[in-house]
Amino acid sequence: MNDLILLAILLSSLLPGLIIFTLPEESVRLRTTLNLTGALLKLLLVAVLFLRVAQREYAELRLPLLPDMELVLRADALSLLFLTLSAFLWFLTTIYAIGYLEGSPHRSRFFGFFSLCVCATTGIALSGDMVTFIIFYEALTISTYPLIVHRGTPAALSAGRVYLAYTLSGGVVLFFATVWLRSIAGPLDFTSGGVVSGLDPALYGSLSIIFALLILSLGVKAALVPLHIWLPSAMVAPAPVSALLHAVAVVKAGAFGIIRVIHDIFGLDFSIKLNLLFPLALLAAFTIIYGSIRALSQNDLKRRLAFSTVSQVSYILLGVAMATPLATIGGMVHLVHQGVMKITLFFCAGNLAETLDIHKIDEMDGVGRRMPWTMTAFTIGALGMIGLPPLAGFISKWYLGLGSLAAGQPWIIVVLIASTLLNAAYFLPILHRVWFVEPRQDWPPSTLYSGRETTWALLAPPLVTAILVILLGILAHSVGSPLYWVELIAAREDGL
Amino acid sequence: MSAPVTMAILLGVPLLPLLLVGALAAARLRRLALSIAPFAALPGLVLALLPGSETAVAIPWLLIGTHLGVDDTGRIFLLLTALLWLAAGLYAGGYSKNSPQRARFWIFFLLCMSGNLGFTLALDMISFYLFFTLMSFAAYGLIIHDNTPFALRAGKIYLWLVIIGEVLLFVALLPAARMTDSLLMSDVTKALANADATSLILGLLIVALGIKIGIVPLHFWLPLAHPAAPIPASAVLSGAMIKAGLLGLLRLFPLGSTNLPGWSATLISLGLLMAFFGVVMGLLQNQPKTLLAYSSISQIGFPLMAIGLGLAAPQQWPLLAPVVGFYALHHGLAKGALFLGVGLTGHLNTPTLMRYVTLAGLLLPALALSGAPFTSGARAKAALKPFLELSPLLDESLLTILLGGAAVGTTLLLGRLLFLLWQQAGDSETAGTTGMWGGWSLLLLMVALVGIYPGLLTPNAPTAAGKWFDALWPVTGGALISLLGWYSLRNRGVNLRTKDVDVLLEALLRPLGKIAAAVKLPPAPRLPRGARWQNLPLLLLLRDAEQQLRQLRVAGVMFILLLLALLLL
Amino acid sequence: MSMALLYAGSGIILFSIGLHALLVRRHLLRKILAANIMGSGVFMVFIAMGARGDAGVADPVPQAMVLTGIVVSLCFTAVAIVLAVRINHLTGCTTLAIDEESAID
Amino acid sequence: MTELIVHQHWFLWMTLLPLGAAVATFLAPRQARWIGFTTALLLLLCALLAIAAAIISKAQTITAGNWSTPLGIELRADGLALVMLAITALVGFIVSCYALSYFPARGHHQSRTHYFWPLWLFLWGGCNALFISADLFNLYVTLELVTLASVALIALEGGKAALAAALRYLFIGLLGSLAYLLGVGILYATYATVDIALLGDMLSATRLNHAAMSLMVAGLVLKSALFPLHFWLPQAHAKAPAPVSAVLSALVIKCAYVILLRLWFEVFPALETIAVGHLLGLLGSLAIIWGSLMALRQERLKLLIAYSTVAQIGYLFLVFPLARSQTMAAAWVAGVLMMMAHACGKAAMFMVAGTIHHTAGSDRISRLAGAGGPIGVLVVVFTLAATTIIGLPPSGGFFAKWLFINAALVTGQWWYLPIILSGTLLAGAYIARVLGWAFLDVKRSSYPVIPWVMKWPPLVLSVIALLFGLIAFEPVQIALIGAPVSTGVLVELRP
Repeated sequence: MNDLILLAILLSSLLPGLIIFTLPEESVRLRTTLNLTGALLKLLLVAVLFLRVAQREYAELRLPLLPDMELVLRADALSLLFLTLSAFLWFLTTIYAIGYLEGSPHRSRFFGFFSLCVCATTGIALSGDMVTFIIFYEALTISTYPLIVHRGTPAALSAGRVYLAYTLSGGVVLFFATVWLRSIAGPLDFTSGGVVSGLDPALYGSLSIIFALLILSLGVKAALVPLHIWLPSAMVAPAPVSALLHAVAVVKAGAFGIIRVIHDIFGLDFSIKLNLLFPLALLAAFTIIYGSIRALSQNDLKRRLAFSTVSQVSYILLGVAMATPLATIGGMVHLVHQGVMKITLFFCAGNLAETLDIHKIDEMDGVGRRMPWTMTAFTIGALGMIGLPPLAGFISKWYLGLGSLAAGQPWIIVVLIASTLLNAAYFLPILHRVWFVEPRQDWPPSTLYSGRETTWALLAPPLVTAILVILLGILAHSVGSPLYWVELIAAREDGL
Repeated sequence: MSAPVTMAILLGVPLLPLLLVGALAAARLRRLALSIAPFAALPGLVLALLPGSETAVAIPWLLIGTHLGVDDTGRIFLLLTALLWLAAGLYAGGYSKNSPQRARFWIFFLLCMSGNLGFTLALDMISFYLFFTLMSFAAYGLIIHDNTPFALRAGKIYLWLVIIGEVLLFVALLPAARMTDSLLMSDVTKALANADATSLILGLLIVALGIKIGIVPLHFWLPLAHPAAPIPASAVLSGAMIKAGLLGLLRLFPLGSTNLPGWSATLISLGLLMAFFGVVMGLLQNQPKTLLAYSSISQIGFPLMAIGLGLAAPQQWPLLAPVVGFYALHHGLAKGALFLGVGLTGHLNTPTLMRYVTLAGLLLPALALSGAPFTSGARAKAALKPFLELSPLLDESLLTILLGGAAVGTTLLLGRLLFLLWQQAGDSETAGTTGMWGGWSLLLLMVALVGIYPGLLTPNAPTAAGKWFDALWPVTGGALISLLGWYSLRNRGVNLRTKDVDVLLEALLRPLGKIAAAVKLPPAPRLPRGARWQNLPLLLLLRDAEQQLRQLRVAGVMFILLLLALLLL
Repeated sequence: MSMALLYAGSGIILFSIGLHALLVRRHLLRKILAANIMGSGVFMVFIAMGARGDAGVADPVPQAMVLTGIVVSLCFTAVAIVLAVRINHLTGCTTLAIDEESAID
Repeated sequence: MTELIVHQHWFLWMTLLPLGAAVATFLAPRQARWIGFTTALLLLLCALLAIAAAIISKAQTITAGNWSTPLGIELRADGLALVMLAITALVGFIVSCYALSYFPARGHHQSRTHYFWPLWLFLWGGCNALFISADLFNLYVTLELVTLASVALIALEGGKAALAAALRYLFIGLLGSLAYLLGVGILYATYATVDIALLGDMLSATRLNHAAMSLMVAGLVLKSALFPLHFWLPQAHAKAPAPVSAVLSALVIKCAYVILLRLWFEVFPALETIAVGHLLGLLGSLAIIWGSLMALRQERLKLLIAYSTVAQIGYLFLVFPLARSQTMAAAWVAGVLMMMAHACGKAAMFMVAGTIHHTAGSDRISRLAGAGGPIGVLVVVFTLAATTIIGLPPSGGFFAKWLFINAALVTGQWWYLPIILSGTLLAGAYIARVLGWAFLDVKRSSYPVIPWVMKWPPLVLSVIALLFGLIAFEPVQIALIGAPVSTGVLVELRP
């Protein structure tokens, strides 16, 4: 009965979204209240669920869809990892978005779809079988589109078109692969150890094909090269969108799906037996390097960040593909860490754009003096991305490194090194500009009464996430930290 | 001491500077923070001087499980580091009074300090790596603080070397951590003693830490960075941070547990190379601070050699370790004093008492470095001598001579330094503030003390004074030559020009950069614009076909065809 | 029985004739007539069905059906004529040509 | 209470009520609007009760005018009939609400209002009668009723194009139904009955039966506008007034298709129809691709939607090749799901198009540019409805496609997979075109305010269309009552 909490979590962002659609543009206060209550409520519910699952007490909810097909909502450790991340970051991003879009048109539309996106993301986190996963996965695709084209400029529209073209094609392939798998293997509930291992060896061939199809289709959202094209072009979206959706929701949905497929559908051992994982590792490695190299040559800040996302998300896949407990820990924990770090960076980029109308990197000279706090947050995020201790990124990298040694694949360390160097090469110059280069023109002084660099709504979220980046690293081993949580998962799944 | 207290103290040492950084960031607290900042290193000093030999504490919730503590090796480095940062802090308090980017300077200064102090306390690899990183990156801010093109170039080169060092250290630590499931460095050294990956790990470590230490040919950032940085910064850079690299070696090398003749030979030869290379290059410099940087390279060669000896004779290491520590202490203090002194040479051409005080103040550390009798330098050398016979590389007598030669070189070098300072005194900045004097005199005092009572600060320091004329001849020899040189060159300004590895490297890298710039990545493929879809030829074709289909009789034909098909099937 | 077949056969023929005319003739009135001829063809087939079973007693069901069918086709004819007249009023021409040539978009 | 529910023949009322109301509205045109609306409301109620009755007891049959079969008229409400009645009631109710303000009480289009209600109720009654009639001749008559009503409704607009479209539709209808009737005749010649159940039992695979089947199938294919015989549909649906196009696309097409479904699964299972199935499958595949491509290049919203209907009909015809022994249920259910989902979605889309035409004066897609403010909700409706057309979860279209693909995999007819998938992508493309315009940010002259009945009822329908997959369980269960298929719905492929 109390498993209705799963439904409640979904509704906590669905209902506000639907109501907001009907609100007139002017009713700012009501809309803001709705947003924040929804976000807070969700945070609360997730916290409750978190505690329950921490005591090995899973919640599950099944609704019949068709004869012998069900909608399964389930909360296990892995889903909680993603759920907590998105719920928390949604809260921050909502605050940020309220500040960011102040006085811009179509806000009801924006926040409506924004809430729908989050609902879809939570749904993805909570989905307990492949059908449910696809339902929410596609829902996310659709509800993201309006946010990408929100500005309504031709550029935005063509970006939206590219986005739809890629994600819909991916979705179709995913759909097909799933039906195929379903018709081979029966119900596709996410069960650790997988559901296909018992099948007749005659099917292994088609199973491998299905695996490839699943990975590729999910790889569209996870921005695996060469399926990543949509991500950089989607950067025309307003900053909060880029922040939440392209640092957390969408790309993570892909990565999360891949984790689910490998761990809970095919099962780690089975995937190893069919040696399906090595190609994925190679692809992920290539993506890591390629994304970083492309990022080097971008002058548009958000595009550079986007390419950095391309490369960083593949850390998760790399970790999962190495299939050793340590590496898996590294990958899964990066799911959280990368999200927090990248959202910080996007928040800061948004602040620059919103406050000083800075979009290009070569306009950033000496901006550290005008917006010290924002830029401090940015610096922390960037250093975290490079993977310096004690920041979050280091923890992931450390475990990935250990995992690669455990897996007996030292070449992955070379990839890590290369990406670290490249990360440094595209982040440090920005930091140098920001802090040490004399500003070209003096910035318009703060228009705020308090003389603060920008409004609290814009300033607080990046600061919070930046602090979180530090804490995630420093307190990595304390109870309830993502690392701790992920170690639980790994211990449970792989009999660590 | 009870554990919580110990933890508080151990954490407090690196934490205090960080807190001050925070305070600096907040406009309200800035004034207060600035007034405290110079003394930020005091807790470290206190901790170093506290009685009670071994204090260590495990902090599981921090990072992936942290161990901080003070052991015999750590203590002496902590002492040195704290002293230098305190002196430099005092000095900087006066030095940076009217510089534009004052807050920024202090932020990086404090960050670097925190890193450096913490580094000496770290007992597990993660925190070790953490403080190493903090120190290295913060130093960048100090190096390019003046924003001159020279500083920027130095900073760039430094930063790249730092990143490479970081990465290599990371790669070295990974397998180490994998071999021993503990993160404690003491365990790692044990494991390293007999592991198949040992030589790989040691190689990586030598490169990674060698960059800090300035092992030739990785040294080339030192002569760029030290002059570029503001004086107090360069004092700690070459006084304390170089020693951090040394400490790294001491912590991670399997010293005293196994016999690695190969690595021993490598280190000894590297040490010797550095000793002479530093001297030769130094002699060719016109900038006092550059010269001092090279002298650091040459000086650090000796402790490196000592470590090499230790690798050859594990059983002797317990005796040798204090020597290395003492060497580091001695050189750190002396070099720090010299650097700070450089900032006060304005007084050399003021015809007052100050002139002679300054001169004396410069002479004392100079003599100490060149190992004149009754100075810390002489004690250090004397302490090292008995171990020379352990060397697997060259035999003792040869080594002794070589060391003597190096000592002569050092004396020469310092002679030239004084000459340069005297020469350039005119155009160097004028009177220092009390803060600057305070910092400097603190260091001078320490240099003197360590020379006279070596055991005062460090209980188990080598006390062997050695025969005084052993120490005397190189100094006098060097002094004489340099006097001659000075006399012969006194009335024409010598202008020497040198190139170092950096120039070579840049020459090598330039074409690479060109290639990288030349490589054009393919643009992302674009999809056809929706507006144009309805004009795709295929669709136009379909449009006409559709028109045909809409003729009633065509449709009728279709219907009949369908009917026939159905009938025939 | 052969009689029935004859009816049925001629019914089919009528159907085909009607079909041909419906498709080929342009004039609306002809089309309508053609439709009616088709209908009659079908009805003839039904009538032929009626001649089943034992001697002389016709099966009533087909006749009922034909009656219904005739009513239906009557309605259709009426509506069709109304539409045709309206079209003629509006366009002055008696074919569907205008519509066929008009572009789809 | 339950007694009452069970023993009332609600579905009978559902045919009589609208016919009666049609007459009433015709006689009292002034009261047409509220009479029509009340009837719609009552019909919705009846549908719910009928379903309730069916859930309690199984399928029920009655004979009207107490003649016994074969002479009497037998009415039977099996699962398929019930769900079709229900979906018709739902769509019909929404359309009626919409029509209330689309055809205003007064104004110079008053006559249209007066004619709309009788015709529409007539049509509705015809549909309901068709769904529940259990013999082939009855099906013919009801089909003709429906066709006649739709012809008149198409002509309602009064323009020459509309009249031409109507007349053309009439001819097509006649051709189709006569072919069908001929087939019925042939069957009757052999078996002296037209009762579906009886025929299904007696029928054997003879040339003659095959000929009859061919005639009937051909006629129905023509009426349900399968490619290449879809030529009449776009004009007819685009020229008609919005509520009418909604009804035509959502329901009228389905009437012919339902008959086809009954023939295929209940009358002709004995025949060797694999080849015919393949032919229909081929035409269906062509329809999917052709319709989608044509939709892709339309400039007018209504035409775009009409062509998308052509494509969707293609999916419906995939049922016939895919329904093999073990995938019988899968294909059948897929077809039924597709019908219901498409009914909801398409009706909503046409109403949106109508509203835009109504308020913006033209239904050019470019008119959507910068559709914020008053018509923002229209865009939302359109999007939601589009999900089922594209086949995105959780719409009914999604699960229908799921079942199709499943059946195709199990029966090894893999060549339908690329068709279905590319159809999905093309649908996504033409929907995206519309949305692209809608999100384009331009300063536009503001729309006149849209009456709420033109906004919210379509929204309800589109939401149902979107969520149909989630609520599909019950409808499918009901549809399976007395269904001619007995296998499991989701089939598994075993080597």
